[in-house]
Amino acid sequence: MHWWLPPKASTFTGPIDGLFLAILIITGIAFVLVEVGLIWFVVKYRARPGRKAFYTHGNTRAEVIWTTIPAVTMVALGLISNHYWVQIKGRNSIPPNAYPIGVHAKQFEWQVTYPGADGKLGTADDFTVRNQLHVPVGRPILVQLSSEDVIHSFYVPQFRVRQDVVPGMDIKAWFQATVPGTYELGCSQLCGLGHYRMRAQVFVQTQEDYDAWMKQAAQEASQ
Amino acid sequence: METAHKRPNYILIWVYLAVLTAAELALAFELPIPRNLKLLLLLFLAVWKAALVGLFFMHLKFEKWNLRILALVPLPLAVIFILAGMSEHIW
Amino acid sequence: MTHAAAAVDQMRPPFPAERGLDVYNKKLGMWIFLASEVMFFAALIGTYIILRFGAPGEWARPGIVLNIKITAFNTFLLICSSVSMVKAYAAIQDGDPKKMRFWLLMTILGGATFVGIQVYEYIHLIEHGFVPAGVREGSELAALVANGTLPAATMGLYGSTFFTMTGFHGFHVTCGVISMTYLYLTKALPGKYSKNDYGGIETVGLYWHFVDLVWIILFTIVYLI
Amino acid sequence: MTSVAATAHGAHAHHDDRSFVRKYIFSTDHKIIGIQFLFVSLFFLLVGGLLAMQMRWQLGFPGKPMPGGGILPETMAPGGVILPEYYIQLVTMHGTFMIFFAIMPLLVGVFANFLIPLKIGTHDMAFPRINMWSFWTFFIGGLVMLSSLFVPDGAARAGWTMYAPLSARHDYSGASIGQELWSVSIIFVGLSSILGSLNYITTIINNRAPGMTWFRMPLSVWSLFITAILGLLALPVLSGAVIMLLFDQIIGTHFFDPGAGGQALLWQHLFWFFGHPEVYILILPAMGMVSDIISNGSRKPIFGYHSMVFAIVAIAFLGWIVWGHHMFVSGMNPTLGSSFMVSTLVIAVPSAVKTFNWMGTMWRGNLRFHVPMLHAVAFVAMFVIGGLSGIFMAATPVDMQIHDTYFIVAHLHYVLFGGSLFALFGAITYWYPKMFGRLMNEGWGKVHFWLTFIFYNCVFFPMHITGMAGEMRRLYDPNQYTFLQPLQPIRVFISISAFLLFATQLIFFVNFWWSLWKGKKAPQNPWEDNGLEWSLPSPAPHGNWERVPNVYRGPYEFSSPQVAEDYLPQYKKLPTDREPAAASAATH
Repeated sequence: MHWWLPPKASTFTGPIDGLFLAILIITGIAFVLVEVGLIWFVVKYRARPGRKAFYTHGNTRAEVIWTTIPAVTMVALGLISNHYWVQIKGRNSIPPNAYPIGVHAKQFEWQVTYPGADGKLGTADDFTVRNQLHVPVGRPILVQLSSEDVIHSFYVPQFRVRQDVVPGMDIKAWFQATVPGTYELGCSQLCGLGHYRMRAQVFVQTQEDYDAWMKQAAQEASQ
Repeated sequence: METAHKRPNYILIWVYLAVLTAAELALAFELPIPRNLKLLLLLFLAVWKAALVGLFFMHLKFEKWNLRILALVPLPLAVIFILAGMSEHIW
Repeated sequence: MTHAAAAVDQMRPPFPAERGLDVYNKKLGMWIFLASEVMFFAALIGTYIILRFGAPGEWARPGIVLNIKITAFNTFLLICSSVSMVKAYAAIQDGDPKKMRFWLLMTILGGATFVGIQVYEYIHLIEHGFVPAGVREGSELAALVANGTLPAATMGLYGSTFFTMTGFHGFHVTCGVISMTYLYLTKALPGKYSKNDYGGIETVGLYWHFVDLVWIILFTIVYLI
Repeated sequence: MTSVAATAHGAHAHHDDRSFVRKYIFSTDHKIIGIQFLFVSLFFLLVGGLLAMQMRWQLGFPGKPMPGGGILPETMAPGGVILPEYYIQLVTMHGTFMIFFAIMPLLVGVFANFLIPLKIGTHDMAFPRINMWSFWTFFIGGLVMLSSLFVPDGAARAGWTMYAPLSARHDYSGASIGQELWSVSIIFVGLSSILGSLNYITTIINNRAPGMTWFRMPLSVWSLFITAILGLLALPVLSGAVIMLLFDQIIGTHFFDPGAGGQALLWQHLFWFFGHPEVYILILPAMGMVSDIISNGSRKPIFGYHSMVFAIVAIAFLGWIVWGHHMFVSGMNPTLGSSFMVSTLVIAVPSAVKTFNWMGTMWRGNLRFHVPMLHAVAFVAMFVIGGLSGIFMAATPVDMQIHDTYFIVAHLHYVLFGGSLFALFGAITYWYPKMFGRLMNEGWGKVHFWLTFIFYNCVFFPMHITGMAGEMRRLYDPNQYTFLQPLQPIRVFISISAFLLFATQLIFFVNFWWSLWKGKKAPQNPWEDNGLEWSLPSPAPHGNWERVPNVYRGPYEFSSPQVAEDYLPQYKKLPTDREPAAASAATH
């Protein structure tokens, strides 16, 4: 059982986990400040007979301070987040050399289309495998998402990548896996009664392993 | 003059609206102008007509500013929504 | 006294306003209700604009499916009924209930005719094969879709948005006609409105002009563009 | 034209000769309508809780027969074992009941109705009959929603957000009548809210007592006023959207059907354009009532009254331009995502201002820990957690990881349960004497508070952890995923805590009913508060005042040096006070 974000297995984990930690520290400070303050006040200023509370309607300077500090923090946080957001999801974020894989979602399975030997989707040597996503390690992967019926969501926790798959839209997402291994791809958008079992295996392989697998899988698919 | 024009001349505004409607029809079906310009002009005429109804028939021109604000509050919200929805298709 | 100030005095009802905005409750309530109506129509019209903007292909050119002439007449009719409504309001402000009854009756007739024509138009459209789901198979319009006069890809959206928007507008007109008839029978005929009490006329008038205003927008964006 | 005020004046005189039906069922009295809302929405709160318990059973003990589940029909839980299709109905209906039929009517239906006329000093709402319709349309909507649980193919099952096209097409969701009943019911709720809001806004603008200027209004009234504006403008959008959804479901239109050019994302835009203001509808009244209670419990004026008001207004305004933060990973235009992120983060500022002002109110106070005060302080403590966890989701890259996981479930329950519901328990206890003339039991109130506080945190705090680990929402059986299997002990812990939390709520319900008949008789002003409502006997009579009191000062004059006792009611005239100007002075 782990108490933190899932293990890191893509290039997104660096900025996203870093940002998560930064926000945790900022909110942690605010949290401790408020909760300790509350407990302190609750103990210190509890009612005692014969005492009257301090009569005040506020303090402008204090209010200006505690308006400004959160405002500045939030704007800074927004700018930093946006920097990474543009790198991850921005309009031009997809690396030009990304390796394309088609993922077609339908109730309740993932159909993964591989580009075959020529490395291009939409050609004759494409082949499709159900519920298995194989990707080469250390190479940007472009996932071209499409949906047959309802909205699904492409989510691999270890890659920190999530993108809804919307029918009627061609959505592109990308990621770059860094650690070979087996992971799980889940649907994270309620898509019907089989939503809970709409999962696929993700295999991150070295380029050689991937090539070997693809040769074999293409053969199996053509039979 | 001050007392004679106590209220707007409603018949005049009626004529005004009728003329604008005729202009819209002519613009939409008779004038050979580019489609985008036509669209813009038609929207402009529609807003103009709507403004006439709001200002004179609904007396917004003669109400206090706070009631006018009440009447206008939803419009920017609607515009924000429509623009955001349209932006889905231009990125 | 300036022109505007005089007009303001004219608009202020002689009967007591409640505290606050200096507008009596009914009228303020109607304005607030109209604000929510604006948002309702914003949802419907916004949907139409967004769907049409992002539609997969061209939209049907105006005038092929819909009968512009009869609708232009209907638009004119609604504008007329707006004028007659405001005339009724002016009449009762001047303390002339007889004239007010006449103009109110004209408004009701105008509104009812509008609804009648719209119902006729709907029947006509449905007979020709234009339905909320798009174009009915085997109908007159289906032939036009087949020969390319009408774009197949967007007819479904056209039907959906057209019937929803104009249908809800028609529903509002119907509600307006019903409430005006109610006021006519229970208040105007028994002579309950006077120079000192015309809140009902002003309030229902506001609603009526709003419905007219919505139609002005709808007519342009649905029938002309 | 006779004004409503004048009618109420004459009618209520000394004894009340309305028939039982006019008095308690088709009543136009704002207090009775508030109480009707209270009973009905507490019932729906219980229903929503029961649905949640079934979900927790499935998550804690998947595949085991649920105790007492044998009474459920085969289509839901054969032999007491919950089916996947029933589970997603539970998810959907829990959300729907809690949001539309419990929290929203409890905050707005109950307290806007009950408090606004009492706190601003008027005899009733501006439109009492419309107010009655507001309750009855809500009631019909509730009945329709409840009945949808019992139709043959089951209730709606696309999540409370009803994302199209799952919700729009029966062949995708597997339910037809249930989905349609959901839409019909929500249209009724929308109508009810619009009618209510219209009434609240008019009443507050026009019917305030002499001397009750805008900046002498209690924060509860301010927040209810702003909430009413949000409701007035947001609910019609929902109604419009749901009408289109209903048309897609029954007459074959194509608004949200991508196959015919419709747009699935359009539904989300429409829904969240309503839905985000709705989120503030669900928390602003709670904030307002908590402000009242904290000031009373601290025996101190509220700290920074004006900035509290501006914070409410700012939150409401910003609430309209942040809806896209529910859609960061939905395939929405990413540039739009950037702007929504910034506006969302900015909302943290007014929220922080409110939190610090509540703390400032308690600072150097003379804190009385009556039950409402306990709940109010807990509200601040829990709202902070919910607010801070929102910042994680607001940052778009982090949202990639935690969107649609239990992290968001934890976040929204911290705000809705830790926030709104704690405030509601406090507020119900606080104004109970003015509603029913009796006090709720103090000792049991405290027991209920502490147990709720503990179990509530046991239920929802661990959800942050499972959410971080990637546990998706609305999964019937998370153990399908190997990486979620090690989290099963946490889920068991959450489930057991949830059962205890539910059991604890029964204490509240018993206390509520028991006190109706057996509670201690309430004095006129049991909490020694300043509001106008405490100038009335408990319970407040029909028509409220014979003559509306004059207002001489703001609502939070506690511990004022002007008087010996530590509170100074708004209606109390001191020798130095001048009479407020007569009737319509407010605008001239």
